[in-house]
Amino acid sequence: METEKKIKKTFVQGAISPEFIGTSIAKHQSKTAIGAHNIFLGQVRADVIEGKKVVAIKYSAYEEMAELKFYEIREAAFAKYEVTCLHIYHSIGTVKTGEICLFVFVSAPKRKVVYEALHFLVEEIKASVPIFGKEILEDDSYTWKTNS
Amino acid sequence: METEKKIKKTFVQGAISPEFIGTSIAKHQSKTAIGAHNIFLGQVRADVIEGKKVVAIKYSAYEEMAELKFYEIREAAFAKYEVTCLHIYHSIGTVKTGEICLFVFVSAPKRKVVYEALHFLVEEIKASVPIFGKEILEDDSYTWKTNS
Amino acid sequence: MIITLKYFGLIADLVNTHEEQLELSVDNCTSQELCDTLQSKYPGLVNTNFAIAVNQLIIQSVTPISNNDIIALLPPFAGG
Amino acid sequence: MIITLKYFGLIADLVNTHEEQLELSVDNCTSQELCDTLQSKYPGLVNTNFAIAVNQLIIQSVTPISNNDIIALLPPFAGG
Repeated sequence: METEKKIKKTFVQGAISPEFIGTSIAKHQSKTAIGAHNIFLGQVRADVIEGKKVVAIKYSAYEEMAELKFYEIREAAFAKYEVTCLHIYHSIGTVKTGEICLFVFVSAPKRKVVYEALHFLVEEIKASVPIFGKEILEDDSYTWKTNS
Repeated sequence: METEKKIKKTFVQGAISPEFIGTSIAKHQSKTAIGAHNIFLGQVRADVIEGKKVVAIKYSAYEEMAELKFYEIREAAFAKYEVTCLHIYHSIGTVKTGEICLFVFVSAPKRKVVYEALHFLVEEIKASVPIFGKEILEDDSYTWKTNS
Repeated sequence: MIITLKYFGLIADLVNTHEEQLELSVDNCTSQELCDTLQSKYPGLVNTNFAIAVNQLIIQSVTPISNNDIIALLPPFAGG
Repeated sequence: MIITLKYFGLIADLVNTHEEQLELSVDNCTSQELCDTLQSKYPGLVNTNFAIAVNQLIIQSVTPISNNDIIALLPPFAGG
């Protein structure tokens, strides 16, 4: 089985575009051992905080440590699950409501493993990668987001 | 919460293109109550059957019954899970290896429910929708695929 | 009575058609009796695994068949 | 010894900087002693929840700190 383990940069500046996701899917059409893909997308919600609507999240990170964590999470997933390939992209900088800030993409010959691997990756990313989110409110004030 | 329950045609002629998937994702950027999307894609594998490689699957279906089943599965998912919207597309006709034949797309405010709803939908589609797949082999012979 | 039979996938190959009308000399019958009739007509069906849908509902046990019913013989599903 | 301190998110707001060098009159100390020093310097940290990374590894218990270590104060994560 073909695997892809090279270290890649995970952070992308600003929102992740739907076209980027489409292109990423298209690149997998030459990998004919794949039977199932599972994709998770995080999208910035227009939550209302103390009466004010969130208009964007500005992401920052402890970048060196975060890239190391992403690498460890990726390696752990390859060790745990028989996946053909997996990809993680996370925004840094400003992402407006309705835009995509996280794109996790898992592919394997059969479907069972893609559910499990995707769930593992997303939960690990949320729990252990030092990324911080400043929720920008409609009056230009802000609050700091925390994952639940 | 905004929900979308209109009956839509699920079958699409031939492969589902990555551009179609990208466009479908883009259409959700105006729905700012959504925080998480989960997408499953089925891709036709170049399996080797008795020494011959699969080059395509030709899908046929008991279409009226299949559309009814898709509708029932969709309704069951809306009843079971707090999702904002969900979409199912399945190919009919010929899909070459490496191309996409199934696209299931679930969106919700929070992530937990999208994993569960997507898993439910994909397993129900595989188990209960009368779709048949003729695996076309490289010498133009064929076998009938069955789901495991 | 007259019923409509629909055949799909492998089953359509075995019976060499996708659809046919069948005129039976009785006013009603059971799904089991219909299966016996079809297996006499198409010996290829004897050792073949299929589900039966009566008017688009898969039957789980022996079911009465009436005039104008649409009966589909469904081989294993392969969606996705 | 000299150590580098990195502050992120809410913590950077509270201490009003993202990074600083700190010269301490000792050759080594514990993470607990460092925390006490920082909380004296920045009272805003006293009732604030943060994790500590020493050279990019999050510490789970009291850990020795040495010359040239990079210590990061990390508020709750918000990735995804």
